[in-house]
Amino acid sequence: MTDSTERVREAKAGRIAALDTRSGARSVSLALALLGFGPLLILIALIAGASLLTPNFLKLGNISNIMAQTSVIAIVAIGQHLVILTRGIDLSVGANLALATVVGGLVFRVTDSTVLVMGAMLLSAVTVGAFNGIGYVYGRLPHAFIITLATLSICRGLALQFSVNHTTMRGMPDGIVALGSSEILGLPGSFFVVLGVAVLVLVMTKGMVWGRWIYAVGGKPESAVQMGIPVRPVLVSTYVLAGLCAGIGAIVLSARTQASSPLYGNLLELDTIAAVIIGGASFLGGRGHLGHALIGAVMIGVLRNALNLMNVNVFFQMIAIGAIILLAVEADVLRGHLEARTRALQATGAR
Amino acid sequence: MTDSTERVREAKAGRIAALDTRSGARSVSLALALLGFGPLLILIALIAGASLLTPNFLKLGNISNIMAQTSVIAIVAIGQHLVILTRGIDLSVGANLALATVVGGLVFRVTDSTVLVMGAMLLSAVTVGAFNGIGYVYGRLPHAFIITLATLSICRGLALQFSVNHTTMRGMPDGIVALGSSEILGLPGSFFVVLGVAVLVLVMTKGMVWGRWIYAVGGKPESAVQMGIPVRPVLVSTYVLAGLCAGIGAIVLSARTQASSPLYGNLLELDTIAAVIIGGASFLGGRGHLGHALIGAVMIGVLRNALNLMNVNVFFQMIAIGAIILLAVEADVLRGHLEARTRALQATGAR
Amino acid sequence: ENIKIGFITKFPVPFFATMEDGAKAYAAESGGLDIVFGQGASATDIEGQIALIESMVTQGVQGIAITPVDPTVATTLDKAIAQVVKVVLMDNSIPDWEGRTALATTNNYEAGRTAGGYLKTVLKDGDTLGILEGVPGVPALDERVDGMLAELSGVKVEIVGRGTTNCTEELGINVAEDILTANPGVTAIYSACGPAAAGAAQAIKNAKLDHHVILVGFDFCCGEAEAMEAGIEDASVAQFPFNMAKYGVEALVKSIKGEPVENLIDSGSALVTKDNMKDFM
Amino acid sequence: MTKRPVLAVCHAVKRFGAVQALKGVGLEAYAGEVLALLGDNGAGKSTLIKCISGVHQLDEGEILIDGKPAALHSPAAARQAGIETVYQDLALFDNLTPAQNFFCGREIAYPAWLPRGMRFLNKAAMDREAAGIIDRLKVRLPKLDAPVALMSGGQRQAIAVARATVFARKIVILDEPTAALGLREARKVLDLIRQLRDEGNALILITHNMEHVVELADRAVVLRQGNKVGELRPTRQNQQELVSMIVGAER
Amino acid sequence: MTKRPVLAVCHAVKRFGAVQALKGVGLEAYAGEVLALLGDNGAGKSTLIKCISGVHQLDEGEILIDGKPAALHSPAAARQAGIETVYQDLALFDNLTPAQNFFCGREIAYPAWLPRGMRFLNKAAMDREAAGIIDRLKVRLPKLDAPVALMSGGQRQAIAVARATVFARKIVILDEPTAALGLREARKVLDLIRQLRDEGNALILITHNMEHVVELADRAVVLRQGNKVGELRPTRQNQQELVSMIVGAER
Ligand SMILES: Nc1ncnc2c1ncn2[C@@H]1O[C@H](COP(=O)(O)OP(=O)(O)OP(=O)(O)O)[C@@H](O)[C@H]1O
Ligand SMILES: Nc1ncnc2c1ncn2[C@@H]1O[C@H](COP(=O)(O)OP(=O)(O)OP(=O)(O)O)[C@@H](O)[C@H]1O
Ligand SMILES: [Mg+2]
Ligand SMILES: [Mg+2]
Repeated sequence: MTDSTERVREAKAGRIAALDTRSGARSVSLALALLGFGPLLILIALIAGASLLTPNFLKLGNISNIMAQTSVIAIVAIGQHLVILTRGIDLSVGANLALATVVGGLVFRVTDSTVLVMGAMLLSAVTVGAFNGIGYVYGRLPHAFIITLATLSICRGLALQFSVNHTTMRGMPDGIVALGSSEILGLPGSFFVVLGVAVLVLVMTKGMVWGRWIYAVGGKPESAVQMGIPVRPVLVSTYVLAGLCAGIGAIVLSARTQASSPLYGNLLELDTIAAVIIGGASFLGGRGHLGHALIGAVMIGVLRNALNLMNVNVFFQMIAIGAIILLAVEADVLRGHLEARTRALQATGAR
Repeated sequence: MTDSTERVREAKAGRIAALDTRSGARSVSLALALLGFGPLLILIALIAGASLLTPNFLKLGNISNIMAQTSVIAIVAIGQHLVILTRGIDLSVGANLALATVVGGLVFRVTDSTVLVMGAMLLSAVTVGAFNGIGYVYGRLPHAFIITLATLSICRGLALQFSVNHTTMRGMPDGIVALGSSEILGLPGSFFVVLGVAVLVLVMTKGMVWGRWIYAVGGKPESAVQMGIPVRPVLVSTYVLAGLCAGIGAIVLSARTQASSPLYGNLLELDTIAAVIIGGASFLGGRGHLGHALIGAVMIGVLRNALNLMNVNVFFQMIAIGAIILLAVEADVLRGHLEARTRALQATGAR
Repeated sequence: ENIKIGFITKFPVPFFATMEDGAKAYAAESGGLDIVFGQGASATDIEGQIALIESMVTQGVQGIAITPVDPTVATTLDKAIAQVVKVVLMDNSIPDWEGRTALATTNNYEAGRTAGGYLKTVLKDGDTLGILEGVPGVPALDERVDGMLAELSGVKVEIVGRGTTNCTEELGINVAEDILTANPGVTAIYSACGPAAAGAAQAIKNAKLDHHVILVGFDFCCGEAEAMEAGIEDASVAQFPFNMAKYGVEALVKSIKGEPVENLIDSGSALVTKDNMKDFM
Repeated sequence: MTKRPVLAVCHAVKRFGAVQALKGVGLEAYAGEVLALLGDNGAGKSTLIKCISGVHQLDEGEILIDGKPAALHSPAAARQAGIETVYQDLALFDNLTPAQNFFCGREIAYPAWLPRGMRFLNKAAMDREAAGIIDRLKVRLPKLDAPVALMSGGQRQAIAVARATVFARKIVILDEPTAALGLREARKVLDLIRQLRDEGNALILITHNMEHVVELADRAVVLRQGNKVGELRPTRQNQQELVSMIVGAER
Repeated sequence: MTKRPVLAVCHAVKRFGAVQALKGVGLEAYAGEVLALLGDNGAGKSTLIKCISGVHQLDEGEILIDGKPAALHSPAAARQAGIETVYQDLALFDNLTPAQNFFCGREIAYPAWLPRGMRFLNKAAMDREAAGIIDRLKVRLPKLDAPVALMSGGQRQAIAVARATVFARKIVILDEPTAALGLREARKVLDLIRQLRDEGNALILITHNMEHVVELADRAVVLRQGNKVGELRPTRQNQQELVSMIVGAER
């Protein structure tokens, strides 16, 4: 068991490996590169399936539709992602969004200034987010679930109470309407809003100190306290940003519908959480990629769109959505295992 | 700083404490006993408030109503409680319950045997629970959120697809109808079902090895593996039981309505999770009392009933429910702090 | 001594708000009537409505006028009747349930036929139709589709898309977009509820098909008026919720007083087009 | 060395992705002996014993118990085969009390004819036994009914060590069992190890404390970067040799 | 002892519910000195230093820094006041890499005129510095860009110790910093402590290793069950006395 015998053995193993994997090595790295795409791979598979099954799927018009349909989920999922990174949850995003559109609609009754209406929407949404964050953190609540469930209920109630006739109010200022109908390079304006928010948040989480703190707080809150990280402000900030994202979502949705309604955003909390979790984040905090969460959102959008295009009956749509989401996540789990396996294989080959 | 000087100092401090807390000591232990009631204290406060505000609240008929209204949430919350103890979540309980009633309703078209209909309901619910558990554990999914969200969608779709005319089917066998209209000592039969399930689960979690394992798996899954606890079967069992509870809930609801419907149990997942979390459990697992979860369920029921009796309009009901749940949880947080404070005070006095 | 009744509606939308107004108007006219109002939270809030009925009984009402959200509430209504409470249904019936004193309703199936009748005048063999359904499992909404299809049966129209909208504008716009994408030449779209129709109008506008697609809605609410004004929506079916409530409460009060009442009261429906829309606003 | 080893590991290889933690290690443990497993930080000691106790699976190589290849697919299987382990991270349940921790996975319960999970806990018996064991280790615990999350570092380690020693049947593995212990408590653990050895168990002890090695170990195996670099019988005389084996020639 | 203590703790009392972890302890630490804080498991050592580093708040008593009462309401405040701590539970972020752990809470970032949270990370600088520090401690890490969850017990401890020593400004507290370390790594840490002392820091060292105490400590304070039971200058001669002070007269 000396070093030299060891080395001989290793060399032999290496030669054999080299012989039968010379050409294999390249395919291994190719497989690895492919698998490294992560959930994107699954999304691509989904898109490929959809475009085989329904001819209209890959039309430019439809892609632009999907983008518009997905943009609200995607933007709100970005905020949800931040909250989940810190072990939290925000159940109020949908109701918050609805309340923001109603507030915007009410302001529009008074003035048709785009800036004021947008500002009112964002202010309303951020206020709710701040209420969530401050209530959770300084109320020393055991989990954000309860307070955000409470604000869900409260926001929905307020939105219904205050909207004229308790229902949809039509009309939005020109600036917002323009956003809804704008197209750049054939893509809807909302797509660029998603892109902008995503890039901004990505820079903040990956490039800024604050983002590092979010990961630290999510990874181990006790350690974060001990290391002198301002844990409470960091937590509050994530809820405020989740609120802000809901507000931006409200603007995008209002732009699309040219209206505001207390019923908007129904079950949006489940859609966004699903997107984040499909993207590989964990309720135990500190893990997850923004990009993956966006992919999760697009997956949900693509699925709904494809089923509509295929004229699948409503009941079967529900079944199919459940089943395919499940399969997509399971496929990603298997992909992850395969990637780890392949990586080990490559390491052995390279030795 | 010898032992003797120490002792003198302590004795002095003790005497002073004894002087000004002689009579105080009793009130401290009284306060402690009161605070030790935990969330029950908050529930009692809620009930006191409700009966002051609305004269009909404490009528026997109304109490029996509340029990019947709360029983479904309570039973399903018991299952949810088990799942949350192991760091999981079950979003499918409501849809699972709906599907079970539909299956029961379909079997009732064929036979009016109470046993067969009940059996079919339970079997359907347990199958869904087992699917959740097995899919989550053996599919190596990162969290139960996705699979239970998927089964939510699938069950709702199946229930709609299979129910005659895609809607409510009236009629239940005599045995089930009898359960719904039965009264024992003026209390509805469903109350005793809740009691029975709660006692059974309490015995299982507190008295049986399996219950200890649930707490261990929830407390630290890695350690549970290292200690040779059959983690996977334990996890699966909690989802199966959550399914079973949904099935029992289906029977109780069908008994009450003498019908089955694919729309039953809408948002039941949020109600039950809220009940469990109000009861002090944590998404980080291993903490929480069954009794507290039941108190949480009753809180929700009492609140809705009281607001109905007060003829509060829906919008304001939403706002009030959110606000009061939040206040109740915050009150319990403060109660907990106060209890710790008082206990330290008592320890100091007793020294 | 005033008569005390309960008035329960499904969920917060203008339709039911108008019904409440109708009930209040009747109470103001007739006098001697106290009404306790209650409303569920959503289109599927069955348990919530059951709890409402029970608490009305607790409060000692002599009668209940209700828009049942689901046939399931019949059992609870039976319990109320056992306590000598009269029940009048409004808006939709509970199939095979004998307990009601009266039913005041738009006949949804008939109203669906009204919509179908309009479509029949504008569609011809070989045309295509997309359908935006309401909430899956809610009979009244299904009847609007069934009635429309029955009336249309003479024309060979191909159904090219059917999606559920939960009666929301958001899903209305999405499903309509997808129908338009899958079938760019679709002749007509029919929506079983108002908000979804408004969403469809928006989708049609976004696709710049304003004058190419025939849009028929239902309820004439929630933005349909604007769409019709703009020439995107072609027709809708209006109900008369104000009258529905008035007739319902009237029947309830009569039966409490022991007077005979008609078992089925039709509050009517009407086709709305750009020509007569002013009458319905 | 004419005895047959109770435990033999042959050519153990373990990879974590691109990191190779074990590169072909072999060792034997005999009944009634203490085997010290030594090595620098990151040498692969914990990885090796986790493979033995079923937490990890070897990528290559074999583990023999009583001369027969053993399939240690899980910690439960290893415990079944008579391997008891104190893990470096202690593997305690923070939400349970010391007594509950002790018996977790091996509860005293009845009736015996029921499947294990269905049996009823005999809490009184477990509390009694736990109190006795803790007493034997001379650890002072503030309260026996508080969750271990609140205990001091040493108290936690003492609980973990006590747990493993109680159930020892054949092979006991201790991964740095005295790292956080005070003087008296550490001494108690050494006594306990001696006692377990005398009862005929095979012990594997991982430690960085050379005093303890010289005092207790019958043999020492040294790992360096996943390779076995030596094996000898530690004495006061060759202590220096042992140290340079651990640290390596370089430096 | 004519110098003024950098840190003075007076009559520190700390209760956890019914458990009294500190019953009126006092100690002083001087610049350029190593103070050993000794005691059995559960004696209250970690509790005392957690009070000093702002994790816990004293129920009674006072903490003086440079003779002035200090309000150490949070670990952030303590760090601000110049107190750097290695916690017994290491306080690492399992999901972050060693370099990220090092600088967590004190990132190298620019531009300086922005509030701290808004600044941009200088990842290159942090990676470079971290690599240098790890090198100095002679710890072998498998990969610098893997999360620390996957590191060995000793590797983790080395990272935690390195982190605290880098930022030392005035007072450095080390709670059993060598417990999980190998021979060479432990030696490196002792060297580091000596170096920090020579740079004029006041050091408080908690350890169960008497060798290290005798070798390094200028003074030793001994706790037993929350009381201070002695203070002396440790030498080879009085080592036995120290031990019996820790263990107590009984037994
Ligand atoms: N947060 C807490 N809640 C309740 N009790 C606590 C808490 N922290 C510590 N204790 C108790 O206080 C006592 C002192 O604990 P401490 O951690 O200070 O001991 P220590 O001297 O550091 O011991 P060790 O050498 O084992 O680390 C112990 O009995 C412990 O159980
Ligand atoms: N699960 C894992 N994934 C990736 N790498 C790992 C994993 N576990 C251990 N390693 C790596 O394998 C090597 C050996 O680790 P191991 O824990 O066996 O060391 P050790 O000898 O026990 O060290 P110590 O004395 O510090 O406890 C280390 O470099 C470690 O980082
Ligand atoms: Mg180790
Ligand atoms: Mg300690």
